[in-house]
Amino acid sequence: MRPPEELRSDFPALSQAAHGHPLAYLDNAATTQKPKAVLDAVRTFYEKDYANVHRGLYDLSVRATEAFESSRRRVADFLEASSPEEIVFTRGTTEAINLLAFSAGRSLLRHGDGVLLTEMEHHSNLVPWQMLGASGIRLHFLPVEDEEGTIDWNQIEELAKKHRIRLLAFTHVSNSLGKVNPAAEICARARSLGLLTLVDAAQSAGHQHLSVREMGCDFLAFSGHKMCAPTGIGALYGRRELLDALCPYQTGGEMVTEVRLDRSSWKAPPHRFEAGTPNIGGAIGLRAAIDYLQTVGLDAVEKHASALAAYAAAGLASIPGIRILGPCDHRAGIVSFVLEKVHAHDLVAFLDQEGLALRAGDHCNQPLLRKFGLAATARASFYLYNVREEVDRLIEAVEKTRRYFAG
Amino acid sequence: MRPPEELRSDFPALSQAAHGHPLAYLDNAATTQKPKAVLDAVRTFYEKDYANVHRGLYDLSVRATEAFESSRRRVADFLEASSPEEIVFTRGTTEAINLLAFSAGRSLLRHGDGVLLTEMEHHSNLVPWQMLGASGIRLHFLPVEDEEGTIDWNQIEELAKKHRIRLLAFTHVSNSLGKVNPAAEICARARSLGLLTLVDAAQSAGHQHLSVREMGCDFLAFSGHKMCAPTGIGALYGRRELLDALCPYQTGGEMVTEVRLDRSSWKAPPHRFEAGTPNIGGAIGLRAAIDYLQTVGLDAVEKHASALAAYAAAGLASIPGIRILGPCDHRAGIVSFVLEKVHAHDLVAFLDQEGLALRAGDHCNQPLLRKFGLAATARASFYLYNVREEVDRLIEAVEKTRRYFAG
Amino acid sequence: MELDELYREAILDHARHPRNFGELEGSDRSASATNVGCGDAIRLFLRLSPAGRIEAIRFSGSGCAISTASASLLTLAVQGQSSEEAQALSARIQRLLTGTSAPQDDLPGDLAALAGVRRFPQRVGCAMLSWHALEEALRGPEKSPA
Amino acid sequence: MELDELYREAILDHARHPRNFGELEGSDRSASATNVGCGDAIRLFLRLSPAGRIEAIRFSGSGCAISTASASLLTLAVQGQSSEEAQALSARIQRLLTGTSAPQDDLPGDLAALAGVRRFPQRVGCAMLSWHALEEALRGPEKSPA
Ligand SMILES: Cc1ncc(COP(=O)(O)O)c(C=O)c1O
Ligand SMILES: Cc1ncc(COP(=O)(O)O)c(C=O)c1O
Repeated sequence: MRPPEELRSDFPALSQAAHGHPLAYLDNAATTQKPKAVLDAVRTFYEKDYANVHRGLYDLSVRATEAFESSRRRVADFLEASSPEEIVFTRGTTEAINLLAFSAGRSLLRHGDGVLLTEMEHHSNLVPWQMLGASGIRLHFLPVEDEEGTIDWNQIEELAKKHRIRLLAFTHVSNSLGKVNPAAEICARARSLGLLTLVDAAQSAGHQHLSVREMGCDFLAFSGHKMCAPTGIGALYGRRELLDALCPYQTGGEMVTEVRLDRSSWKAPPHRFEAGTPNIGGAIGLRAAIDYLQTVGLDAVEKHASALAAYAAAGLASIPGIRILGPCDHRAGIVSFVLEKVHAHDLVAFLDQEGLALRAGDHCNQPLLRKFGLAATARASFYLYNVREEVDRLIEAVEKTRRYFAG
Repeated sequence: MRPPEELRSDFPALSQAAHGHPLAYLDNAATTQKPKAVLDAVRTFYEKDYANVHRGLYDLSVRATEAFESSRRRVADFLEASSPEEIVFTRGTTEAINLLAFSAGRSLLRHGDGVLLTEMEHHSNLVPWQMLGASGIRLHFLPVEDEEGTIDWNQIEELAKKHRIRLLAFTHVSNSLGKVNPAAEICARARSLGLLTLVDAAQSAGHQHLSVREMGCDFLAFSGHKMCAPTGIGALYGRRELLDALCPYQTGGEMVTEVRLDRSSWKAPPHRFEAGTPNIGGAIGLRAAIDYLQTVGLDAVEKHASALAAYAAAGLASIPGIRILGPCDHRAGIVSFVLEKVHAHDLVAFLDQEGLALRAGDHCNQPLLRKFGLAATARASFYLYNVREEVDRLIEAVEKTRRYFAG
Repeated sequence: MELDELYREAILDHARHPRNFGELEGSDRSASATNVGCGDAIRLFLRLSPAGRIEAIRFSGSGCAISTASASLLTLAVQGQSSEEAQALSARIQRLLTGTSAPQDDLPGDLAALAGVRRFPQRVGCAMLSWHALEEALRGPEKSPA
Repeated sequence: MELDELYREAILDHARHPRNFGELEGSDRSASATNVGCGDAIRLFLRLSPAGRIEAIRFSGSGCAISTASASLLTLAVQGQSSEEAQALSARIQRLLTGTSAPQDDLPGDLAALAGVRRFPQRVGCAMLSWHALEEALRGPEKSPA
């Protein structure tokens, strides 16, 4: 990997100051900054090749359609899907999971079936499944055993049998703990029990090498904005036969074949799931983001962020009264922590004054934090452009904050 | 209005050549090109103020949130809504209508209720309502009486009573006929009968002055990409009390207050309807587009496009074997036509060779075209940057195509 | 004009004067294909000989010059062919149009004129429409006559 | 540091040593407010005199320094006030924090320290949390004691 100090210069937003300090952007689990290459690609597209897609016969529209569909092919390659038809563009992970929950609730799941989740799911991989309660589909949970994020995946078998589980939906990387769940192993186990699997890859896509083939999952969701792409674009991957079996989600223009006043028929996937004008510019940006990340090298990105997180966790651990969540051994580029007697909000307000951008809150993980007796944590999350010096600043500033509030 | 010849230079895409001719982009009903001001605003946002919204306490995130929410206020002003809380960001018109149909189907409509549409609706304002059939909600249609797009709005009363109609959803401007429906009059009539109203403003937003206050509608949907904004952003306007009464559509992060494993509670509108990370960059682009259009002047935009369409219709009418759809008197900037013995696809393929970008197809209006015995038309649609010379080229090229196929 | 490559003389001729146009009385197979992009639909009617050869073939429906000419050319080309021969020809056309075979692949008779479509990817669907209907008709179980 | 404006001495003092913290035995009104952004929740307990004055007031819950200090300050400020007086004070604080009144509005006692929050819009919700609970408690029908 090119050194992060050098990669930084690809990201215009990182060269700004914050409260008189160089900005240290440490909120990458919420969203990442955008490299110039992505901003350029979107701009050039709008300046040269923009038209609506799929419906035009003129040159510009053919070019726009080709650019859009080539983005789909790029996403399919990126995830090692079997074909571009397995890629449905969505606004992001949340919409992808809503789509799947809605359509699976009507097409794949029946009254009395169970869906198995973990206690560490992001609200976006929990609430959409709760909505199926009205159809008599019940949720069950693999408990999180400790603050390291340990889950006993052996329990799948027993739970699956006991509760007629049809689908297991789990996060690949926990956005508050930095825990990496062994997706391939989990999917293999689920498959052997006849369960369908959805992997929430919001925190892993663009942060490590991903392959739906190696993982063996049936569905996977991710957001472009967490991997250098613009907001408003993401995707749902679904195995071809399964997408074929799913009813549409949103309906309207572009996803229909024949429309009569009283009934309509649907295109094949993926277009069946893409009603209306899609986020064409977003898809172009996502393609450019994948290009950028693959040039940097995803294995290196993973190693770098993970090393920074380990370094941060070790450094923070020496501060009196700190409590660090997440695994001790292998953690993704995420460190959540709380400081005794200092509320997470006050903490990040102080860090902000030092030019350190961290998030405080429940990280859309209320059930998990509640289990730990917490309402909020501070979270530092790293990406390819973060450097050790930023971590040093963080550790120092947390210590300074502690002293300030200790009075 | 600044002269269109000058406005053109604000749009980088318009200065390109197509097949050796200057590009004449005449597919504005499908989507419009983007002015430099919009591309700049989005880029600057990502370069300077980008972070995830609503959840951050650090400076950058406060700025991003403020930019995003100020876009919402801008949209509220633009539509003359009573408050920003009445604006829900969506991907576009299609998603806005899906949201409304889904939530209204659960919150406002009951088994046996009727929804009244017209026969000229875009598939996006038809198919989402068809999906409510499963909940016992029935669709009824105001017939389109002729190829001018005449509808006898007096029938609302009788149909409303006969079929227990609760909601009337109609397009403000027909995307294939260029017919402008008298929205204020229609909404007043509907209101007096106790019906809710949804205006599909996909073809009117950003093309003429719009005011939900003057219109008196309950809901209104539009797409940013058809009014100079990037793809992937649009909005649903809803009257405050009605949005309050609607159940959520997509669920997940950001739209919840308290989440437990077995149940969740919702934020107030508009956030209740915006699950997950929204298209932040898109919202910034939409704000810039509104700024741009208001500087140009919406009344002038309307007049200009409408004048070009009238000029085109008059010119095309002199070509032997042509059949022009839409109103004779007042038409929006849209002219659909068919040429005897020349299929619309062949026609636009020829026009493309002359650098004229027109769409051919059913324009997501199958039921309407079927009623006219047509499967496809060619459609020229105009916007602020089109000029009379382009119309002259169009007329000449259509005549040339006619001669080519006449052999 | 570039378009002369697409609308070659033979294409224009068949589009203006489609051969074997109309329904086929006493057909024993029929199938239709629709172009989702534009709503064009072509319906093919076949009668097979006891030996399984295409004894008679006609088409109906409406489409652009390319789809009409392609259907007209199809009816001439497959007349008398076995099901296998017709399917092989269809596959050959598909390869030609999608650029996976050389453009020189010399197709019988006026069918060669379809090669012009390969430079217009957005029209390949039009050219293939009737061939999809043919494959459907040959594959499908015997359908009741229209 | 800019933040000294937000965390004025009085705020830090009340955050570290909140006054009237804990539940109130024999309260006749209570209400809670939650900050959606962070999950912080403050619960207020009131006892009203026969004349309707706030005779006793305590708060519980967990929050950041700003919301804790604001709640602590609140309990001192409204003690002995009538419902109307307390509501008027709450409105005054709201105006001060959202910038619709001049920052010089001299609030009684340490309450003035809250003025520092107006420069931090993202923290106004924290400062107002307990005041929203107060309004709710004063408005609400008599609640059973906690
Ligand atoms: C694990 C996880 N799942 C889902 C989401 C939701 O993603 P988005 O907000 O892009 O839809 C996030 C990020 O917020 C996440 O971290
Ligand atoms: C009248 C009308 N309604 C709805 C739509 C759908 O808009 P979108 O594709 O942006 O969702 C369109 C445009 O395609 C339209 O013209």
